[in-house]
Order: sequence, then structure tokens, then C-alpha cells
Amino acid sequence: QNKINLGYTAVTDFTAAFVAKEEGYFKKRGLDVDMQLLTITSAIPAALQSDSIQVGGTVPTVLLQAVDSGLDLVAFANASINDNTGKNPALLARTGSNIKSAQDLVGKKVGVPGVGGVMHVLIRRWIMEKGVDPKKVTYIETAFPQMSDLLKAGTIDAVATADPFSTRIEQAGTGAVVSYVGRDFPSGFSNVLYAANRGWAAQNPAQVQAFREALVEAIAFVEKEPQKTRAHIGKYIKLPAPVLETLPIPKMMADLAAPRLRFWAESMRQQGMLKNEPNLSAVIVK
Amino acid sequence: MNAQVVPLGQQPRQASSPRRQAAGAGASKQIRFDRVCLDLGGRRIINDLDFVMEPGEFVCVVGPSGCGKTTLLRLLTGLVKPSTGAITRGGVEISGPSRDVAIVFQDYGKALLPWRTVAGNVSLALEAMAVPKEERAGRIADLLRKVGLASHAEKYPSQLSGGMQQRLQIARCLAQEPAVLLMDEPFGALDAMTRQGLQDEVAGLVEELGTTVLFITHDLDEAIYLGDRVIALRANPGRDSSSLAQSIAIDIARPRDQLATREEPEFLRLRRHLFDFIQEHHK
Amino acid sequence: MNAQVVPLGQQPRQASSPRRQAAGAGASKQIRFDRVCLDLGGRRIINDLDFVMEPGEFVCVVGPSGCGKTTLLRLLTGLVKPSTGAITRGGVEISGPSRDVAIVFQDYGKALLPWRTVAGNVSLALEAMAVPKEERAGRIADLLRKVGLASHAEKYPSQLSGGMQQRLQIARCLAQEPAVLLMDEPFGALDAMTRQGLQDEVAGLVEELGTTVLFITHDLDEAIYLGDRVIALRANPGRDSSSLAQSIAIDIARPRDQLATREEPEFLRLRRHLFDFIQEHHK
Amino acid sequence: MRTLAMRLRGAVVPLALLLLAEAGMRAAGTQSDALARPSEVALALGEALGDGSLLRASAQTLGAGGAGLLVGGGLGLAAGLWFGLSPLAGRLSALTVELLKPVPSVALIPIAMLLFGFGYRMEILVVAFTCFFPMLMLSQAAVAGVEPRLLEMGTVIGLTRRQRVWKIVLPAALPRILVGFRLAVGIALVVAVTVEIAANPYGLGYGLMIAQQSLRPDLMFAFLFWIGALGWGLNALMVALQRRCITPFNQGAAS
Amino acid sequence: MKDRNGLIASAGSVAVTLALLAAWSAVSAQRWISPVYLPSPAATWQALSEGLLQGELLALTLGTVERMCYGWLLASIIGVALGAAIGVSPMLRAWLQPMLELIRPLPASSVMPVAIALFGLSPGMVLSVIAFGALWPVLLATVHGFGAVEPRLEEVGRVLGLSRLQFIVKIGLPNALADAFGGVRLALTIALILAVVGEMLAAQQGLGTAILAAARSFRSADLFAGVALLGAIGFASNALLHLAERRMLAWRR
Ligand SMILES: Nc1ncnc2c1ncn2[C@@H]1O[C@H](COP(=O)(O)OP(=O)(O)OP(=O)(O)O)[C@@H](O)[C@H]1O
Ligand SMILES: Nc1ncnc2c1ncn2[C@@H]1O[C@H](COP(=O)(O)OP(=O)(O)OP(=O)(O)O)[C@@H](O)[C@H]1O
Ligand SMILES: [Mg+2]
Ligand SMILES: [Mg+2]
Repeated sequence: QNKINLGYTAVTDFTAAFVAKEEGYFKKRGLDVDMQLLTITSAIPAALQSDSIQVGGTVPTVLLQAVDSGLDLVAFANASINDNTGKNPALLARTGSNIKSAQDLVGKKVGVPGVGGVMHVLIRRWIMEKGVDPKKVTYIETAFPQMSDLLKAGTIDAVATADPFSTRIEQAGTGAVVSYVGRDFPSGFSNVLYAANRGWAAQNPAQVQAFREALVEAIAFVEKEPQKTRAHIGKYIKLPAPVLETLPIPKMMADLAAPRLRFWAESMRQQGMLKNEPNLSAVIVK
Repeated sequence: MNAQVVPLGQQPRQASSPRRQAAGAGASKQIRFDRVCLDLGGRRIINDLDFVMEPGEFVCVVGPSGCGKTTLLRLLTGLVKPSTGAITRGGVEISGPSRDVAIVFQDYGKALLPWRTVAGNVSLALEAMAVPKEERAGRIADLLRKVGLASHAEKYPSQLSGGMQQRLQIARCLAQEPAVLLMDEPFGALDAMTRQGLQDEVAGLVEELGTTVLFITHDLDEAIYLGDRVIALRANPGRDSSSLAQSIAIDIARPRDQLATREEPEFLRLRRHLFDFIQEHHK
Repeated sequence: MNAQVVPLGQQPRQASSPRRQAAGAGASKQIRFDRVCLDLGGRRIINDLDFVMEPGEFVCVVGPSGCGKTTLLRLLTGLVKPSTGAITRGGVEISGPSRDVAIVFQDYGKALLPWRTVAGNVSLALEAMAVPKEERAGRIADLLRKVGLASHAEKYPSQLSGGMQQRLQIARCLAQEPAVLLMDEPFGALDAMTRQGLQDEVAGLVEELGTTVLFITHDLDEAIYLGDRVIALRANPGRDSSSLAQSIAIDIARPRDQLATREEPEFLRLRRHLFDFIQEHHK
Repeated sequence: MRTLAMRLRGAVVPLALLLLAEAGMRAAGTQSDALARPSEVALALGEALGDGSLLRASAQTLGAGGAGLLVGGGLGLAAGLWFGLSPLAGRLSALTVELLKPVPSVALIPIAMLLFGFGYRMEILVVAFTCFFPMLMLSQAAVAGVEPRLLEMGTVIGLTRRQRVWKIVLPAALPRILVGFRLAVGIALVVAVTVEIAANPYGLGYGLMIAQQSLRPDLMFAFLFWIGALGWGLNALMVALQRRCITPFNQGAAS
Repeated sequence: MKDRNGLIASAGSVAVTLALLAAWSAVSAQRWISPVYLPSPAATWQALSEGLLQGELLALTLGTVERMCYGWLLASIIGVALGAAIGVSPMLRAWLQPMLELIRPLPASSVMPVAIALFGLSPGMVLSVIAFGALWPVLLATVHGFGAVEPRLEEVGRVLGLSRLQFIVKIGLPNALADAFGGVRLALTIALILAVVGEMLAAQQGLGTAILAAARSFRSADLFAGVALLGAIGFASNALLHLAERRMLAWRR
């Protein structure tokens, strides 16, 4: 039985995989999965390409850009989707900055966790849909834990972030929510997904299928057993216990089809991030 | 006109040479070695050295290679401290280098600043004495003329021959206008003619300025020609015998002359005396 | 018994000194300077030098400081190439250093390996000649005894006096058993007695081995005492006059003696002659 | 006695700064996800040392960094000696070296990632590339700076090229080569950690990033401090090595 | 004669570089390595010229150069001054060196988060981190240069009665200059690297961000173009420094 190295980053979007591992859903289907915590999302395509990991959790923007540049990667399962009732992602402005709307962002500096990442693309689309030219805003790459300090220091005027960081910023009083950006978009498009090398996916259709099934079973478990789920998360994401308690779990959905990626393909084309029109159905293996 | 062969440890009571009366105010300090011993690397290099240099006196030091001549001179600069005993100047113990004691090092190649030109190396001494900038150029040109380097002022030391480097070092020392001048085989790298010229130049200068001089040489003729007194050091003194093997007063009138003086019977007599003495002590 | 004052450019046709007949097989090569000129830093240092050294000949070079003596010697090693003209040995142009040409450098402090002991520095030459390890110790001890450094074998150069460093360099050169020995003011840092001892030691050795020697000195007595011929160089030759100012054959019998030879009338005559000549040319 | 006092003096300035930081942060009541008080850092350091995670991470970083250093430093030394000894080779390679030298190792990480994925090979490659050039430059300069008179002497007494290298050039250049090596050791550690921060999922840099992402600034600073201490220890080791190789007598050969 | 040799050597050096370029071209033409990882020289050149002429690559490059220069200047000045102070004063050495030795091995990349927390994401912070990282080679080399003053020269200084300051300025510094120049050269390389790292980590517009963006989107031609530009910057700045060195160390020839 082949081993599967699964590369993920420290976010709860991967909760289903944590549960499937902990509850033995992978093992039950003959999958020997090793969980590998990585610090940067953007390293995942390279790691897949070089076969350091066989399955990688990544965001659609990174995947689409990698494919656009000629890397032969595919996505085969979804991790989380946008939920327009949730609180993530959120746009917070520095206390005292008087930023109330997209218009107020003109000429200001906005911290985003990764330039070219999902939040960056999303916030630009949001600004654009509010009728403002997103180019009139400066985006600065800022690691999550530093956002609060940088807001306080006045280095940046606003941040696009997610829980637990948005709550902590509010509690510390350094910033206040301008908008829960995700609520201005329809539910259902993919936020995080599972990707693999096309070669690996083609050679191991059974494992791909088994992986998806294990995720489905795990998502059902998450809905039934929130307490146990949190305990499992704590094993894979090292956060202080009080933070872990309040961590929101995003909406998960294992099923992946082209429409779930269309939102991103559109946004990225608009923002000039892709050279070619992506062939979404080719990026997804069933 | 008699060589005073002074027994060890005793010094001439009175200044007897004409030069000593000519001593200027800056040099009015007696230098006294008081039972000085020095060990280096566990070996006794200098033992029980006891002698006095009168102000304005020109003392030459001779002795076999490795007998401690350079070491003796370093003791006088304060760069090396005696293991026992004391060296005083004007009654004050020498605690470290002082600007009015100049030294011409034996290894001339290492004592020059390689990144400064000939003129710049002389200038260093003037800068140390805070001579105003506008005065320096003239004095440097003057000094370089004296040692025959006037046309090489803009060269770097690495472009000079050995003898030229040594003359440059002498020029720098003269720039210091020292009260005491210590010279470690300064003319060893010079040709005969340049050497004789510089001998007379140095002798004239120190006579005029009343400088006290300690001059190391391995050339007995040179020692007698230049000195008021010649001191012979003993190699490997051990702990029983003093390093000072002999002290010979040279009673030959000044100014001396390269041709006439060297033919004087007294010169020849002293030469023979010193020669015999050293030959006897060698090996 | 007459000083052959040879006109410039012409050389003695025949080997006239007894030493030259004693030349061994290793030295059977004539050295010829053929209209050699050298420019350094845009200045003509050596001009139109033209002379021959017979195998086994002992040639001494004198001349004012900076006249190009060291440069002449470097030309012979092949370390410096002439700007025009050629230097041949046994008819073959000298293209670079060769093991049977040994050189004693003037700046002895720089030519020793500071990280090797006295014995180690001599050993270097033996290693170069691939002398088996077990033979080396004996030969090193032998050589050190010859130059009077036997009791300092384990010291580092920085612990030696100037004269001792120079003797160490000589020992290393002798270890090479060279056919041609080039010495650049080798005894400049030695005291009179050691110097005389080494003069005789070197003279005896090269006589025995038939070594060809080029010996630079600024001591006219030494040049005459040691040489079969003395060559005087001219400073600043320019482009009109040859660097070679004079070549004087020394017809004094060997072996020579420090006391007797120096008192011979021929010695004194040659000395005066050379002295006058140089004084005339100086300045 | 005196040396002990001297050593203690060296600790005064950093200790004072730490105390100042502690007091200042307590007074200001700093609450941050990115900063921590020195006392908290000390506790986290003790904890990480106790559970062995710090030592494991150190072994990984040192292993990869050391291997990179050996490969890159060794090749750099060889090339430096070659270029220093043969002016022709030195001049022919000059342009290429000058062009490649300023390429920052961080820019190589993505390329190395694509080729090797994460893991030791990638880290070793990047560390080796970075150590190569300083080692090359410094050993080339060390060889070129050997007192020319010594080389002349070596030629004249008939040492073969090989002998000249072994008996003159290397001993004379050794002090400066050691300085270069010491520098390279420092660089190797820095680059190894940087690679781990940017990509590789193990070692001290990874630990540092994880600590930061887990909202444990105290642990992050503990890692930072440990990296500094490790570098300091390595440097002390190098200094000791230098002392052993360079006696008071051959020191002069360095300059 | 000498000039001609120099010319030949320079030509040879260019030839070697061209040969390597040709090898690169051959490798990418044969597709031994996928163009996703290794673009051809031609593709790189195209990305480079397009970026410089039409894109914003030129402005980014200038930003990086400026950052590098200021950081390097800062590092050199502080390094030489501090190195001189430590090299001359055993007292200062005892007080400061242990701490400096502890700070020195800290990777600038891991110091950056702290610097961001302390100083914010300002250009000044990036500059100080560049200066911090580039400082060490200058400092070390200067201290070493001061320590390696020929003992005889030290004695000359003492005998001439040079004051402490005079000794530093007239003997210590010139003597250390040769060593310090080596350090300063290295500092330049490090300053460039740190300018890039700083841009990557602290979001200052420059080549670093361009390279990072190219790497993230796997545009290998753009990535190589950026790396080539960095090489060119390093080469040009080094050549200038070399010229300065030859003028200031004229006595060595
Ligand atoms: N640093 C040192 N350590 C140990 N011994 C030393 C040191 N320096 C000098 N000596 C020894 O001291 C003795 C005297 O040395 P010094 O240089 O004074 O001799 P010198 O009389 O000047 O000889 P020369 O005429 O050859 O220059 C020598 O035997 C030498 O080996
Ligand atoms: N590298 C160089 N560049 C320029 N000029 C030089 C160089 N080396 C030597 N010279 C010049 O060549 C001349 C001869 O130098 P050389 O060392 O041969 O003299 P020398 O006769 O050995 O003198 P000395 O007896 O003082 O040692 C000098 O005028 C010197 O300035
Ligand atoms: Mg001496
Ligand atoms: Mg000479």
C-alpha cells in the first residue's frame, strides 16, 4: 500500500482531513495518509510537482496560476466553500481611521495575508464591485499574527483577515470590522481544495475515490460531534486552547465541479493574473 | 689621547669629550642602566647591565650577532621592560615610549607605512608633533635632501631599494628632532659612499643639536669613527657575568674626517685593541 | 699581480684565477649577459649590461644604493625578464628559476617561513630536492653548525635576531648544493667576527664545490677579499651609458687569509683604486 | 580571576537590555501576537528544550546546513585555491563568478523546490550555493595575498608546484582561509534557517514559523534566541580551531 | 604589454561566460529540463526586455538598487567605525564582543518579524535590517585588520608618540583598509540579498516582490529575468567598488 503524504496549512478548512485521519476513515479504505504541516500555501504546487507530497491542500488561485504557467496539477476534492452567512473573511479597519466603505480605502494601505492569494483576489473583486478602482489601493503582504501590531502602529490602515485573528483584533481594540466580505458573494464557490499531480491522480483513481469518500464521511462526523472535532483539530493545528475553543469551522463540501472554480477564474482574469483562459474541467479529475 | 678602558660597572665621572659640553637643553638628562637583567623565553638575554650615558654622548654598541644589542635598544625605548633592575632618564624611570626618543629599526622593511609615499612617511613624524600643514612640505623636502631621497618623494616604500628604505627611516627619525636617537645598524644596507656621507651627516646633526645617541653597528671602524664611547656586549652572559664586556672611551677630536681620522694612529690603535678584544671573546 | 681594468663591454678571454680551474662538472656553464636592458615603472634601471661569468668564478658587485644590484641578481634568477637583450647560461636563455641557482635575499625577514622552525626552514630545501626523510636531520644539523645556529634549531624565525635570520637563509641555500649561488648583501646584518667567519666558510665551500657566485656587497674590502672579479654598477645609467661602470679582476692567490691577505700591498692597491673610482662616480 | 571578570563584563550589556525590555513591556502592559516578554521567552525555551523538540530541530538544521557547508565550502575552497594559484583560471572565471555571486539564495529556493521538492537535498543545494562564493573569494584572496618573496624563494629553491602549494601557499593562507571558513559557517546556518522559514517543513526555521503561526511569540523568540546561541557556539568553536592552527609565531603570515 | 594581456584575459572571461550561456541554451532547447523550471536564455531575455521597456521592472530595479545602496552605506560606515573602536580598545572588546557574537548569526530573515513588530513595515525598518545583516563582514574584517597591524608599526606609532586617534586614523585604518575592503565587498552582496529578502517579507516594492510574484505563479522566465537583473546589479556595483579599491590601495601594486 502506497503512502500518501498530505500537505496542509494551519487553517480549519482541512478539518475533514484531520477527522478522517483521526477516526480511521482513511485507514478503513486502505489509505495510509501522513499529515505534513507546511507554513506557506504557495509552496504546495512545487511540493506536489516534485512528489514531496502526493496530496496538497491549496487555494484555487494558487492552483489556477500554477496550471496557467504549465504545471500539470489537478484538483480532485473540495475542502471548504464560501458561506455567505459566515464571518470569514473580514475586512477590518484601524481604530480611528474612519474607513467605513470601499470608497474610503482609496489611497490607503490594506494588509493581506498573501499577495495573489485568495483574500487578495477576493478583496480586490469586492472593491471593484463596490464601484472603486482596486488599483487605487495599496496591498501589503502581512502575516496574520502581525496584523494587530501593524494596525496599531499605523503602518497599515486595514486588513483582510479571518478568525481567530479578526476577533483578536477587535478584542484588542486595534481595529473594527468594515465588512464581512464573504457575505457580499454567493455561497458555494470553493475556498480551499485538495490537489495532486496529474500523473499521480491518473495512476491512482481508486485512492482518489477513496479519499473523497473518507472526506464525505468525516464531514458528516463534524456535524454530529463538534466537541470531538475540536479535539482532533487541536492535534493538527497548534493553537492555545482558548483560541482553539472559539475557532470557527468553515462550511465543508467534498464534491468538486467546475462551477465551484468559475468565480476564481473570472476574478483572476479580470485582475490580469492569468495569461490564458483556464480550462476548468481539465483541472478537475472526477 | 688615550683609550680609557673602564672596568665593568664603573663609569667615567666627568664628561670628557667636547661633544658633551655642547649638549643642548633638550638633552640635559642622564640615562642610567641600573643592574638591568632581561629574560626572554626563559633565557637570560641581558645580565647585570650597569652603565651611564651622559647627555649629548654618542655611544656605539658592538657585539656578536644575537648578543642582545637590539634588545638593549628596545629596553631604552620602554618597548620592553627589564626583568629586574631599572633604566632611568633624568632620574625618572622609563615607563614607555616618548616622542623625544627616536628609533631607527633594524628591519627597515617593516617599520615604514607601505601605504604612504616617501614624503608621507616622513610627514607622519611631523603630524605626530602637530607641525602645521604649511610648514611640513618644506621640512620634508629638506630632510629628504639630507638623506639623498629628494627625487623619490612620491614613490612608495615597496618601490625603493633596501638602502633607500633605510634612509627613509632615518629621515623620519630626524624629523622628530629627538633628544635621544637610537639607531639599530642603520647603515647596514648602504653602500660605502652613501654610508660615509650619512655617517658625517648624522654626526654633524647630533653634534649641533646635542642629541644623545645609542648606535648599534657591527662595523668596528664605524663604531670608533662615530662614538664618544664604544660598548662591547657579551653573548650568552649567563647569570654570572655581566652583559657589558667592555666600555672604551674614544678620545679623538671632532669634527672627524673620513680620510684623516681613519689614518690617525689613535684610531688604528683603538681599532686593533677592540679587534683583539672581540676576537678573544668570540667563541 | 696587476688589476686588470677591463674596458666596458670587453671581458677577460681566459680564466686566469686558480678557482676557475677548480670548477666542478655541475658548474661547467658560462653565464652571459648580452646587452641587457631593463625598465621598471617607466624608468631605465639597467642599461646595456654586457658581461660574462666563467664557471666557478666568484664575482662581486658593488655600487651605490638603488643602482640596480638587487635587480641584476633577480635577472639572473629568471624572476625578472630583461626588457631587451638576453641572459644565457651554458648557451641556453634563462627562462625561469632553476634548482641549481640558489639565492640569498637581501630582505631576509620576508624570505623565511614564519611557521617553520629554524630546522624546518632548512628542511624545506631538502624536501625540494626529495632528500629521504632519514637523511635530512643529519644534514640539517650539519648545515646549522656551519652557520652557527646549531643550538637554535627549534626556534621560530621571529625569535631570532636579524643576523641569525640571515645566517638561516644562508644555511638553506647551502642545503640546495647549487651550481650558482647568488647572494644579496648576505653579511650586511652580521657582526664583524661572525662575518669574517662566514666569509671564509662560504669562500671555502664554493671553492671546493666549484660553485659560480654572484655576490652583492657594499663593503669594498669584502668585495676584494672574496671576489675573482669586482663589478661596479653605475646609478641612473640613462640610455647612453652602460650600467657596468667597471670590471676589475682580483689577482690575489687563494686560499686567502683574513689577516695576511688584507695587509697585502695588492689588496691595498686594489682597495684604493676601487675607492677612488667609486668616489669619483658618486654624485 | 581576571578572565572570569572579563567574561562577565560581556554579559552585562545584553542582560541590561533584556531587563529593560522586560520592565518596559510590563509597564506598558503589551499584549501582542508577535511580541513576548523575556521571562516568557525563557520559560518557553526551557519547555522546548525539555521536550526535545528544540534539539531535534537543531539536529535537522545542523545536519542540512553542515552538509551544504561541506559541499559548497569544499568546492569553493578548491575553486578559490585553483583560481588563486592560476591567475589565468582566475581571470577567465572572473566574469562568471561576478555574475553568479550576487544571485540571492532566496531567489533560488523556488527553483530548488521545483527540482527537488522539500527535503534535505533542496536545503543542501541552496546552502552549498550560498557558501560557495564567499569561500571562493576569500580563499582566492588569501592565496593571492601570500608574501611574494616567499613564493619567489620557493620557486628558486626548486619546489615543485605541488610542494609550493602544500608547503608555502596553504600554511601562509591558512589564517585567512580560516576566517573565510568561519564566515561560511555563519552563512550556512543563516541560509539553512532561511530555507526552512521559506519552504522546508523541518528544522529550526520551520519551528520558528510554526511558533509564529500558532500564536506563540514566546516560543518564536525562544527559537530565535536558540539560533543565535547556536551560531555563537559554532563561532566559538571556529575561534578555538583558529587558535589551535595559528601559533603566535606564524600569525604574521596572515597579514 | 600588460594592457594586452589584460585585454586577452577579459576577452577569455567573456568567452567562458558565453560558453556557459550556450550550454544553458542547449539544455533548454533539448528539453532535458522542462521549461516550467528552466526557461531558455531567449525566453529570459524576452521577459527581461519586455519587463524593462514596457513593464515596471525598471522602476522596481531602481527601488532595489536604492535600498541596497543605502543599507550598504549604513553598514559600511557603522561597520568600519565600530570595527575600529573594537579593534583599538580591548575594553570595548570585552564589553561588546560577546553580545555582538550572539547577534551576528541571527538570520536577518528571522529578525525581520521582530523588526516589523518593533518598527512597523516602514522602509526605514527594511533599511535597518539590511544594514544589520551587511554589517558583520565589514565589522569582522575591520577588527581583523586592526589586529593584524605589523607589530613594528605599532611600535613606530608608540615611539612617535601618536595619540590614540592619530594611531587609528594614520596606521590602524589604512592597514585595515585592505581587509575592510574585502568585508565591504561582501557587505554589498549581502545588502543586495537582504534588500530582496526585505522586499519579499516586508512588502516594499522592488525586484524582490517581482521575483516572489513570478515564483508563486511559476512564471520561470520572469523569475530568471529577475535573478539575471540581480546578477547584473551585483556585477555593476562590484565593478565600481573594485575601481575605488584600486585607487585607494594604489600602494599595493
Ligand atoms: N621574542 C623573543 N623570544 C625569545 N627569544 C628572543 C626573542 N627576541 C629575541 N630573542 C633572543 O634574544 C637574543 C638577542 O636578540 P637581539 O635581537 O637583541 O640580538 P642582536 O644583538 O640585535 O643580534 P643581531 O646583530 O643579529 O641583530 C637572541 O638570542 C634571540 O634569539
Ligand atoms: N617594483 C618597482 N617599481 C619601480 N621601481 C623599482 C621597483 N623595484 C625597484 N625599483 C627601482 O629600481 C632601482 C634599483 O633597485 P634595486 O633594489 O635593484 O637597488 P640596489 O642596487 O639593490 O640598492 P640597495 O643597495 O639599496 O639594496 C631603484 O631606483 C628602485 O627605486
Ligand atoms: Mg639586532
Ligand atoms: Mg638591493
